[in-house]
Amino acid sequence: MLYYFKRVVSDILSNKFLNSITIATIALCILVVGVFALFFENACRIIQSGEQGGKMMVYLGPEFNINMLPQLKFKINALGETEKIIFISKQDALKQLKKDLASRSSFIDSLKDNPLPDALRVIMKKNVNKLETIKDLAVKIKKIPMVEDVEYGERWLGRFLSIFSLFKMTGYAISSLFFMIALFITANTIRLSFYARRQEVEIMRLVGATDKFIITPFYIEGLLQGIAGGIAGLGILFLFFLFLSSGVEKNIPLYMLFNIKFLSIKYSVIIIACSAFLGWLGCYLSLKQFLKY
Amino acid sequence: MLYYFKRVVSDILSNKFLNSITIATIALCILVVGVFALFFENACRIIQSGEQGGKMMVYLGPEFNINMLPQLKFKINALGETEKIIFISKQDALKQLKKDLASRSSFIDSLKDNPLPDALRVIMKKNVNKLETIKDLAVKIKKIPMVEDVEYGERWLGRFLSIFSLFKMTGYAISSLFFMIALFITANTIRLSFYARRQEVEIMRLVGATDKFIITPFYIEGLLQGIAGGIAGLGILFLFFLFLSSGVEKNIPLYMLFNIKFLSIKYSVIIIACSAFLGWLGCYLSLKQFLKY
Amino acid sequence: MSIIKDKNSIIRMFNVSKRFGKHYALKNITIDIQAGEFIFITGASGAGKSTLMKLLYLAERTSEGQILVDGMNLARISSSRVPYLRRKFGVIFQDFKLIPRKTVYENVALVLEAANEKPGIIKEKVLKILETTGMGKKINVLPPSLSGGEQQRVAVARALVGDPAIILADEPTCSLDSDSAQTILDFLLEYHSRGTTVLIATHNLQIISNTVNGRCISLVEGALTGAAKLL
Amino acid sequence: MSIIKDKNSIIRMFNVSKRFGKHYALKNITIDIQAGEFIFITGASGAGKSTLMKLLYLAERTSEGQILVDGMNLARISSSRVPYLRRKFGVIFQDFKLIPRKTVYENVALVLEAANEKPGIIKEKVLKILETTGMGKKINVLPPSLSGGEQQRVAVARALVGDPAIILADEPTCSLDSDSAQTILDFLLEYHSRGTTVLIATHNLQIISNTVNGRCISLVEGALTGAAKLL
Ligand SMILES: Nc1ncnc2c1ncn2[C@@H]1O[C@H](COP(=O)(O)OP(=O)(O)OP(=O)(O)O)[C@@H](O)[C@H]1O
Ligand SMILES: Nc1ncnc2c1ncn2[C@@H]1O[C@H](COP(=O)(O)OP(=O)(O)OP(=O)(O)O)[C@@H](O)[C@H]1O
Ligand SMILES: [Mg+2]
Ligand SMILES: [Mg+2]
Repeated sequence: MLYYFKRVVSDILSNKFLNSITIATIALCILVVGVFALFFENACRIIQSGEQGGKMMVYLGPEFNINMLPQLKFKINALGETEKIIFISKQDALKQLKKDLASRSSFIDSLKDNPLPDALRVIMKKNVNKLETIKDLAVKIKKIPMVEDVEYGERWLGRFLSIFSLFKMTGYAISSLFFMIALFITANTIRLSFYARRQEVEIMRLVGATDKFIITPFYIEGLLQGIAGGIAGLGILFLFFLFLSSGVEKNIPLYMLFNIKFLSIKYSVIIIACSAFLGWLGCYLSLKQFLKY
Repeated sequence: MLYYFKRVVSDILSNKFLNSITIATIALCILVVGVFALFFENACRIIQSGEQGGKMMVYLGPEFNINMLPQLKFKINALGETEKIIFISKQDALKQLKKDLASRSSFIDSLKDNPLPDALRVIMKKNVNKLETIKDLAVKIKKIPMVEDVEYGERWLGRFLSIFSLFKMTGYAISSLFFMIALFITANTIRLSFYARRQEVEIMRLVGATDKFIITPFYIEGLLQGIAGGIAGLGILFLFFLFLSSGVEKNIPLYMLFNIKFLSIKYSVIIIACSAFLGWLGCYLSLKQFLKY
Repeated sequence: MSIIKDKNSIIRMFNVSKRFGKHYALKNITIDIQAGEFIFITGASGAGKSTLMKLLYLAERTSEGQILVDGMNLARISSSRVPYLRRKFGVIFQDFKLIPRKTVYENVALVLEAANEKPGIIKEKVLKILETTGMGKKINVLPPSLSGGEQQRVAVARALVGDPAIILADEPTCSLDSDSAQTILDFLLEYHSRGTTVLIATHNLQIISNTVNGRCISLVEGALTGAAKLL
Repeated sequence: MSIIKDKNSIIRMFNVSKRFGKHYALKNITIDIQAGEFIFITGASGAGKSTLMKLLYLAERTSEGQILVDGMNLARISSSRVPYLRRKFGVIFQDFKLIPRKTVYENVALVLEAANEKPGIIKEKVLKILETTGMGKKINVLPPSLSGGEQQRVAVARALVGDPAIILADEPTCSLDSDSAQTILDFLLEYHSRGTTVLIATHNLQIISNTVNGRCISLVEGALTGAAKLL
């Protein structure tokens, strides 16, 4: 093994050109996958942060009184993953309505009675973002006595969530497609670099080297190239990210809110591992062609 | 020229392996750019079709009567690019309110007077999607006599449009980045294929061939490879698109609404032209290195 | 003559032909070479000398006929055994076939490394053989920087370093001046005297006439000429 | 001897040295070659014969000294003029330098195409010279499928097809049997009789002794030996 590493080092040194080209290509491929992952992750996060999970309004019947509130809250909490429950008394609701109507609010004063019901605003946890879950919860809440009606913007929410899931699905499809493309491109590049060295391989075979003896250093090289390429690709991605995010923050200070984030360390490690795998698999695919007897 | 084409043909035939690898790489690069362009174009279109340009509600004062409507519409039309103006009488508005409140609507019947104003729903053309333009229009409309108030969801719209423009900006940045990456990868691949042929180039130089004589067929080959790669890339993209869109339409029939579209012919031609340019530029960048004296 | 293994035969070709397209490079060759023989293969340019050697170390496959090398039938050998067959041969290729990006030392050492020789022994053997062929001062040079004759001497060193059972030398001295050529030839004779089978393809008649105990096989357009057939 | 152009000198080297790293491949060479001369360059392996030729067609640049070829000072020639200089030479490279992916015909035709010769004339000349060197039957073969001697004959054909003013032949017959070698040599003599300057690097003393009107330049470790210096 040590011997193979020695050979790999001398190989890399004597084929600097081929190696640097291969590493550069892997780095660029990783960059493509990385840029897309970054873009996609952040887009998802921004869209979701604009939405903050599901929301619903629970309208209460006239039999409700404020003492029942803790019990009611407890019941609702028991039904699903709620983030927050806010009580809006009918008085508050009327005040809000008056404010909303502004100049046209005079008629409110003419009302004998407050026509509005007491209500609860239920905000669900962020991960609750499937239409069905929200619907389920709404149905369950509606069954609680005292609850008169539940409103959760069924149509709008449904549409939003479907678009979002379409977006996500496409994003995943594209990510895997990009990964496949990265693989093909890497394999092609490695194939070309073998092609440039085919004479050398042929000579080794003629002087009695086994396939294993010939192949092993290539695999190790592929792995190392993959790792080097992955690190380089992530490095460029990080520079690109710094550049872009500083630009965004300067020009659109509003969006400091959605602070754009770099890929997490876990993600980065995965990408480098994928990249190493890429180098290895690229070797595997290319070598098959060159070692036909 | 004809002579060069002959040489190009014989070159291509005698270097099938190198050629097919280069074309495959260009095709894959074009595929990356194409997939992203397709994804991005459709995402923009779907987001925008959900939005249909700006919208606003114009509330009219009590002095308005139905006969003034055509004149008012005309005035508003004159102020900006509106798509549609819909009149909502106060009676209609009250009915809608009653419906919305459902079980809690009884108090409405107790009203002596309809407290709601007449209103116009103004829908702007799709291309009007800048916050400033909409704001401008709102201010202008508010100055028309009879108009009491204009509402256009300032905060929400502002936020949406900023996110959207951020999305677009990032999309363009990424597209150009991907194009650059495609260029580098192509150049790398071409460089490797020259490397595999450097001996041949060296021999030609030693027997007295000028640089022009050596280079010209390479450039023509690069162009042809670029075109072939572009066409192949678009072809794969189209297959991918067919596959994906049929899948989407089956599983999420809701989204037939946003029928996903392929790149327009104009766009495709541009991509193939870019691809040809890619092949040419790849040659240019790589040859410089190999023809140093 | 039967195809059954003879105790002393190291190479037996029986009715071997090699066709490239329609052109026969070798026609109906039947030869029996004893272990330890010193053989010259002669013939005009294009007569098939190199092709005959290529068939032996399996760089090319026979079109017709059978070849036995040290008792192994080359037509039946499995591809995983081919490297082991090739290690029996030390080949001086006509076009040298040095790896351009490895130094002279690495090129020669490769043979021993491929055969899993111990590092210490590799170093010793390689340096010794390079010294003998007169390339001891250029061990760290890359082949493209060598003169034609120097490349040929490296090729000789590589062929001999593994102490092969059979040496196939394809024009081993053509790029060398007569002194260097004689050194190489003496060296081959030394191996021969230790029992190595040596085949030399050449058209340098001077070499042949200087070597008394060699047998001569002549090819004319791929066929054996009368003299050799009788053997 | 001065560096000023002599009416009849086609090649003049003045105190030329070539260093690779610290090693001098050529030391202080001063030669004057008249147009139409027939010159042998001899010397042991590694003496600097090939390097001397490489300096002439600018495959390598001199480290010291001046070279004039047909009145042009090679040190001052602009890189765009180099191809035109090289067309004056027909070079038979020691390692042949055939393009492996072009056929024999294409390899030879390349020289004329690079010189913008008319297609009709190219075809005629190429076929004729391949016929003369005995390769007329292999015009559509790729070089790796040729025997060593066949490759060398193609290399000869390519060097001569452009009717160069100077022929540089680096071991032009080393891979050939004596008959083929004599054919090539006669062919070079024919060019010589038409006024072409011919330089042959070789260590085949037989060729030299067979050629009465040749001048011999001997190199020993990069330096001219006494005999040649006197000229
Ligand atoms: N791979 C091949 N494909 C087609 N023809 C071939 C191939 N290898 C050799 N030949 C042909 O077979 C014949 C014999 O070639 P070979 O190399 O054995 O000759 P040789 O005796 O070694 O000649 P030389 O002395 O010139 O090296 C030649 O005519 C050659 O063109
Ligand atoms: N590119 C190079 N880099 C380093 N050294 C070189 C280079 N080219 C030649 N040499 C060295 O210069 C010396 C002369 O080489 P040259 O090729 O001229 O010899 P030669 O006379 O042609 O020998 P041969 O008869 O073996 O071909 C040799 O020692 C060689 O190693
Ligand atoms: Mg041969
Ligand atoms: Mg030489």
